[in-house]
Amino acid sequence: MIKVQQQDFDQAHEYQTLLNNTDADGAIVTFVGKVRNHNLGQNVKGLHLEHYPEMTQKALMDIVQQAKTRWNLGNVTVIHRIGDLLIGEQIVFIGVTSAHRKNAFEACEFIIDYLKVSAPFWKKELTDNGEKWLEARKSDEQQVTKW
Amino acid sequence: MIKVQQQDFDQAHEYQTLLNNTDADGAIVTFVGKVRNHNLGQNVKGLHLEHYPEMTQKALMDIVQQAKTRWNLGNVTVIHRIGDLLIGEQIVFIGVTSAHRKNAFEACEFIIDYLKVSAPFWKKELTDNGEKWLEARKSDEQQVTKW
Amino acid sequence: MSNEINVKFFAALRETLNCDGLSIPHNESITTIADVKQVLIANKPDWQAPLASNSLLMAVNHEMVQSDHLVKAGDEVAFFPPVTGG
Amino acid sequence: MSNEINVKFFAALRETLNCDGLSIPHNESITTIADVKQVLIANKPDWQAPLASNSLLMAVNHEMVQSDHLVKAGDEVAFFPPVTGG
Repeated sequence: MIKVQQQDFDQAHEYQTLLNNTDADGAIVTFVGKVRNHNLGQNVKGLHLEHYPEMTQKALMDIVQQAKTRWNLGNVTVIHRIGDLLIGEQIVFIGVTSAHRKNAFEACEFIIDYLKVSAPFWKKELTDNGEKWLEARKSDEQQVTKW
Repeated sequence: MIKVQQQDFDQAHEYQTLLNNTDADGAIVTFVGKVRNHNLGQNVKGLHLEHYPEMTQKALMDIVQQAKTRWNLGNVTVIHRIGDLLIGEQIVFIGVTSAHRKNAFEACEFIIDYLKVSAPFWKKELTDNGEKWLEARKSDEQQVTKW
Repeated sequence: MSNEINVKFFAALRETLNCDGLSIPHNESITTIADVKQVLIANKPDWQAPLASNSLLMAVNHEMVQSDHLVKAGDEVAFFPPVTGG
Repeated sequence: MSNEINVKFFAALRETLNCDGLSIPHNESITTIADVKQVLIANKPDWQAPLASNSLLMAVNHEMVQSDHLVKAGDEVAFFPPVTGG
């Protein structure tokens, strides 16, 4: 299940949904990313998340499809929020079930790693010194080379 | 927080507890292991989980301490159940928060990997052919060599 | 079918160009996404620098591509900075 | 302080030996955990095979150790099969 939405999500609800029909799966791995209170030393008050509406869903589906091709997975959920977010708010949820834990861990990390470099989202930070588009991180580009 | 208990745990509650005082942490990774409906081809009806009561808590604390030494982490929760468990029931919860996702993923997987080979728990399976102690898996021993 | 190419800009690039998007007529001189860039720069010379950035990403019909990717009439071509979601 | 060594068995080994645990008196011939094993086998010869298993794990005072680990009076020594939790 893939959702791109402005409203917040409920981790507990998404976790329960992820478990539907997973009797054969012994492992559930989830990742939640949220807005931190600091970035590169500047105080962050919040974020604005822009996206490319016609492309976003497709980009996320492609990443999930790749993960399902590489690993034997049960259910996969990806939720990404857009719009204005305050400190501490949730940005993204990735949930993966699998028969074995190694598959679940790898697929979950693979999905967030690729989302970071190939899904059309852009963060603008609101700091004490005004608004600023976030620069892409070299470490995110390096991270995907491991897959 | 480390708990060894007979009763079930609530993922939603544990997730919320894990988030306490984590404003500086942008990443939350959780792992839940549950009883699968199959193992090596035999139908499993349930499990009995034995442990070494005086040693268990200490063994889990040692693993968490190692993880905290290797990675910069926020909160860590480990819950492991003991006693009789039915198919689909939760066995173990690992939750880790960190400023960065790579640390959270690695520490969470490290903890469950080491738990699998060094925490004094033993599973006895109840199958259609009677009770049977589970054999340790070579793959679990190999998995820890990566750390 | 449309005889145009629909061009879109996002995030910091959208703000720099002060433009969400525009349409350009397709003609025989436009074969690749690099040609689309040339037409845009011919129309607005001060777009040269922002569109020349090495880190610029490109998508055709909602799929990421390289600048030698072929384009045809009716395509949606997007330019944007490196993504920063998640 | 106790002059004994407290021995415990778990899981499949406990069932094979049909014994949760027992105490043995400490004496000068007992230096390592391997010596503890020898005393147990001297008392119960049919424990030889189960205690000889290469995969057997050992703990002294709730910490995993190798069979050359030193033991002293008052220690708790545990033998058990490879763990299978998680």
